[in-house]
Amino acid sequence: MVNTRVNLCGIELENPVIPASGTFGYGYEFAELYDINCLGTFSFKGTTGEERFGNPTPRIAECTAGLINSVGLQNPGVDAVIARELPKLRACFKKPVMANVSGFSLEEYAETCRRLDGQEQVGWLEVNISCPNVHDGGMSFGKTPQAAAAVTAAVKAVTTKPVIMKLSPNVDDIAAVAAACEAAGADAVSLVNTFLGMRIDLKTRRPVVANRSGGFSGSAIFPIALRMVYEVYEAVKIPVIGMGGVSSAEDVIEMMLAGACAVEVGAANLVDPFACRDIVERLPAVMEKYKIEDLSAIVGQAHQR
Amino acid sequence: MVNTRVNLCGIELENPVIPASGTFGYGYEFAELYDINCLGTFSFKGTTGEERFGNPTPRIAECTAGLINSVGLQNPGVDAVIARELPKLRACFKKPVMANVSGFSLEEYAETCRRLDGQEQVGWLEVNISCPNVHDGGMSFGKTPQAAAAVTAAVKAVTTKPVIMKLSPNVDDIAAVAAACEAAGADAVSLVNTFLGMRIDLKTRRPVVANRSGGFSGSAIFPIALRMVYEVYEAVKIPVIGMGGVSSAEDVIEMMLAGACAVEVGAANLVDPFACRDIVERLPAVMEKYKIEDLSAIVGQAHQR
Amino acid sequence: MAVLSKDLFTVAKNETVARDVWEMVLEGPTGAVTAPGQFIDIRLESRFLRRPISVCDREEGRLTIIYKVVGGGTEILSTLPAGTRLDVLTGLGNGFDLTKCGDHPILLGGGLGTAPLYWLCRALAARGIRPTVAMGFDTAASVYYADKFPAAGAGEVLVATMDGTAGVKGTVLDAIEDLNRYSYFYTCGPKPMMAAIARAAAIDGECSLEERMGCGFGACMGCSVMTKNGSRRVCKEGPVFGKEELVW
Amino acid sequence: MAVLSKDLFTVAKNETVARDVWEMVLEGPTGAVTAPGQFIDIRLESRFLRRPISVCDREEGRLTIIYKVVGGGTEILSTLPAGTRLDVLTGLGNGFDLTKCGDHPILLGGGLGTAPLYWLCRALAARGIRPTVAMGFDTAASVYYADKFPAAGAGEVLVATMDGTAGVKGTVLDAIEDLNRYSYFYTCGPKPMMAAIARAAAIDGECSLEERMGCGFGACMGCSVMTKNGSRRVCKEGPVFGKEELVW
Ligand SMILES: Cc1cc2nc3c(=O)[nH]c(=O)nc-3n(C[C@H](O)[C@H](O)[C@H](O)COP(=O)(O)OP(=O)(O)OC[C@H]3O[C@@H](n4cnc5c(N)ncnc54)[C@H](O)[C@@H]3O)c2cc1C
Ligand SMILES: Cc1cc2nc3c(=O)[nH]c(=O)nc-3n(C[C@H](O)[C@H](O)[C@H](O)COP(=O)(O)OP(=O)(O)OC[C@H]3O[C@@H](n4cnc5c(N)ncnc54)[C@H](O)[C@@H]3O)c2cc1C
Ligand SMILES: Cc1cc2nc3c(=O)[nH]c(=O)nc-3n(C[C@H](O)[C@H](O)[C@H](O)COP(=O)(O)O)c2cc1C
Ligand SMILES: Cc1cc2nc3c(=O)[nH]c(=O)nc-3n(C[C@H](O)[C@H](O)[C@H](O)COP(=O)(O)O)c2cc1C
Ligand code: FES
Ligand code: FES
Repeated sequence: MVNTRVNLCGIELENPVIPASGTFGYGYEFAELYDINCLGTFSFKGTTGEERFGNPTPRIAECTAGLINSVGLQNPGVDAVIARELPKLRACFKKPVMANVSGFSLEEYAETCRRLDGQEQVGWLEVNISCPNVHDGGMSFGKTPQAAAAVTAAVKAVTTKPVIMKLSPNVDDIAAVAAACEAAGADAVSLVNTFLGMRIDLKTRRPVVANRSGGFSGSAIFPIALRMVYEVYEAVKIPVIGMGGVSSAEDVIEMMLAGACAVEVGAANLVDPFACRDIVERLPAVMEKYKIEDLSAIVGQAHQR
Repeated sequence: MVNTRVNLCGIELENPVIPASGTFGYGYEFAELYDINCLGTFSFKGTTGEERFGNPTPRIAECTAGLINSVGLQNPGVDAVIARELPKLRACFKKPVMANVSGFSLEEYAETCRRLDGQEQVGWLEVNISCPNVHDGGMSFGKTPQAAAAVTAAVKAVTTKPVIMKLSPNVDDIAAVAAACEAAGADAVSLVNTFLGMRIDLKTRRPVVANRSGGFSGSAIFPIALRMVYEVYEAVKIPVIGMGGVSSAEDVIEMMLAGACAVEVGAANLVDPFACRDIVERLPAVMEKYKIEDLSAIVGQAHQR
Repeated sequence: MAVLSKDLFTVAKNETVARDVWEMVLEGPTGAVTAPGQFIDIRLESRFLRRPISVCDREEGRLTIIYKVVGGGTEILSTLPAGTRLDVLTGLGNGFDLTKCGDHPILLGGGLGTAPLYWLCRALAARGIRPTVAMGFDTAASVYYADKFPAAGAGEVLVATMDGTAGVKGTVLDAIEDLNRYSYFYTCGPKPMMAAIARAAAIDGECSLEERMGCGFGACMGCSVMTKNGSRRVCKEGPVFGKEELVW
Repeated sequence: MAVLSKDLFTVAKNETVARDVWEMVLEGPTGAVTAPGQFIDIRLESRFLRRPISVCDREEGRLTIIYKVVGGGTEILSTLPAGTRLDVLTGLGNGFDLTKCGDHPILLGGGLGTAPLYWLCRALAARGIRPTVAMGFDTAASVYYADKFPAAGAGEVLVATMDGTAGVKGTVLDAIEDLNRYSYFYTCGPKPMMAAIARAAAIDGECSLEERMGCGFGACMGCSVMTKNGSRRVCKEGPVFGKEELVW
């Protein structure tokens, strides 16, 4: 029997597979399809202080091996999430959940995190400083090590639960941003969020998404995300959660060899609602094929000479 | 009859299709397969002052919708290029060619450009400040606006032919780098070079390419490259050459709508040696389908409101 | 509420029925397909996202869809021979509300929007209602299914074409005398058409919307529309919305 | 010099011949395939890069290849039924030099490296030469074609397996008495095997190399090896190199 268990900031996960924020709602809709307790955990939709409708439609553009989204952090706001979404989630998911948080000011980040920190089911706070869809701020927090550190410190000051800083790939040096988060007290980092991308409609000769550009993700970005995970793993001592284009058990293992101690899956859920369940189910067989007995033992193995 | 002609820094191209540097050798090998005079022009293999063997093998890793290469600027050096390669090229290609140049110091860039500038068949100098494969320097020139401007100025000081600065996508703000090149006298910019990427072999648990990471390109990167072309077009007045994942006549048009006045094609040549010829042949039909009479009239049209 | 199902379907038929318009019959499990107006989401090997297409007709074990070739995905779809296996999500979206139809409803379709009205017509007929069906197209070559609606239970079939080459010249609204003579309307078609209908209508009715979709089953918020009651997902709370909810 | 050709081939046969090893016959234009030791490059719809495979045998209009399922691409290849059309580049690389063989050459194959030696054996036989063929495998279940070489003109066929389940126990070198008894060697197989042969050989010979390829036809410099005469592309100047050129 292979061992798929991993430890994420002191909480044990049955397996490292985590549906990524924005592609799994608040979980309960997937619970109609299968028992989502088979997952390691999941990261719920990015939550802000106030309700947001998000960007105008069209918000989606297809790409080779991926898609662009410009949803723009649509969510009901933290109060409604606590009042309406978490109770529904609790009914179908018995494990600690990852609370994904976004904001437009340090105060908003801190306040939203503080409120979610009080929720028993929240196991970790995943702080998104990288959403490229919000023109008035969200992105800029992930652009420089200084800004990333400021958000980290603001959130750490008001929370007791492990804080995972979610990094943007749209930077020169993601390892420097990760190191700044670690120095400011982050318990882990997760990467990558989406790449800024664009498609243009040849018929209308205008950008496909109303917001012109959006966040690009899906299998296409896997090699870039993997390289970033590899770099960040060398730059920090805290756990690294890898994501970006993961769509199979093999991809999960590749991310872990690069240094990820757990792996999130985004766009693949949109194409196949059963994607994460199927990855969890296939993981043991793929581990056997590659002679892996204990998943957590392979984290970062590709760095050995 | 549609008009596929475009003008690149005062030289007219029969069409905007340009095989990208590193994927078309010095042209003559493709000339065995078809008459390469059907191309707008092509950019020859990145040339340095001295001969280079490049990186150890394996140098290639496959990815979803793309590949990673870590060739590392293998080339015979500028003297041998002038003595051996250009005469062979001249025998099969009657148009001005784009000379792609790399270097490890300002002096090397300047000297290599100066020598190639003296070659009659060279129409443009494309100065690669973005090759991610060379650990001791090449890349860093493309990382900051200051360094990019320094290379531009050094090259412009010794050349009479149009200078095209080739930009790296592995930066925060590619538009700022482009603007710095323009301010330093660049006649055009071309973008993007490859993204730093990685693959790990599950059997050996080590990176697939010997150099660990390499340059990722192919259809997968198209949406990111397109967005960068769109941004750079807004930031500069000089011509922009677009590339990154282009593999069809439709992709060429999409790049031009984003702001490219000519379009390079890289990885697609490796998968199909006839890719560029086929794009050139299909271009008029696709223009008709989308009611485009004059290609150069659509450059940047996606920016109109 | 609909619960989606993911299954392999087999193409049983794939034939052109009008210019650039194809009719495909898919065989597979149809248990999740419960109401006219629902849609399915088809995966194609060479495309990342699925393609949403309305159910045009349903029998036990068989679904009919009508689609227009507009881009790469539908182009590929049109080349698939009988026997091809396709990965399809079914049971997506909420369909039309048949209970509100009154005694003489009208179904108004524009272009491909006529497709889901076919099963709706049959379903109403099964309840003893014979709706009027008005369908609008660009030109005669685009018309499909006009001859099939009478057998599906339509009391009357009206056709309009923009260029007058078939039926009345003009829009679907030009084909009918007075929208408000009917008890209720059901419409699916281009947004401007549906907006004109909603504005002209004193009667109640419902509209089926279209939006670019990421997932098609409620997970991504890609397809949100702002309604009078707040934000709604076209794929999950829609694609059919009551006239009174929509902001045009 | 070889000039490549890009053509559609049809799978005529695709059958397993040993554990994880498949024989495929492809029908199509073979004009560009001029010498044993050349390879072809197969495009698969779901993979970006082509897959290079040596020509195992050639007749007018037919190519035979032998491949092992080692990853996703060869896995897909093994599922293709007869009748499948494949986009294939042929005429790649320079083959073995038959003129140097002398009167009693030896062909040494390791695992899949035995495949290109089959056509080489036939071609030598056509010139009246009956080579000795020595082939090494892991285990008996991996052995293929041992019984086919005599009819292809081999004077003698020697088999070695690492576990001794077929033929001599050990490597291909253990299967032969004295390499230097032969006039010339031709080898294809894993690098350590070829290195051992090159070191053991006082006689001349040639080796067929393998390298990860970007293009397969000389455009990308992905497959360079450093030889005693400078850098060479495995796909263009190779895959066959003279023993004296190589650095092990
Ligand atoms: C609920 C719903 C029901 C539909 N029912 C039908 C139907 O019954 N018959 C029919 O012909 N068409 C229908 N459509 C439209 C159909 O989905 C598109 O025509 C189709 O996806 C185009 O794919 P393509 O690859 O050919 O075009 P491309 O333009 O190449 O597609 C690129 C991307 O844009 C999306 N897209 C393009 N056009 C549309 C559109 N109009 N609506 C939504 N997404 C689009 C595609 O799904 C894909 O993700 C429906 C759409 C929705 C949302
Ligand atoms: C000149 C030449 C001739 C060959 N002849 C044969 C033959 O006759 N029979 C046979 O079974 N195999 C042969 N190979 C090896 C064969 O190309 C690989 O086994 C095959 O490409 C693996 O593909 P995959 O998708 O199954 O594996 P994956 O590991 O999924 O492939 C990933 C990538 O690595 C490349 N790759 C993987 N292994 C190799 C390898 N050993 N050599 C080169 N590239 C590799 C693939 O082409 C692909 O680009 C030859 C290789 C070369 C270079
Ligand atoms: C439709 C969509 C919505 C997303 N919303 C969020 C979000 O609210 N918060 C967040 O941190 N990331 C969000 N992301 C980013 C993903 O969580 C993930 O970081 C990214 O998509 C890369 O992974 P992938 O390639 O597996 O999709 C979203 C992604 C998609 C596709
Ligand atoms: C094998 C290979 C070698 C390359 N060598 C060079 C080079 O020498 N100089 C250069 O400027 N770019 C080089 N490039 C980058 C390409 O010219 C191009 O910028 C990049 O691949 C993006 O385009 P694509 O997606 O069409 O491949 C190389 C790319 C590949 C794939
Ligand atoms: S398309 Fe994803 S929520 Fe509707
Ligand atoms: S594989 Fe491209 S040069 Fe050999």
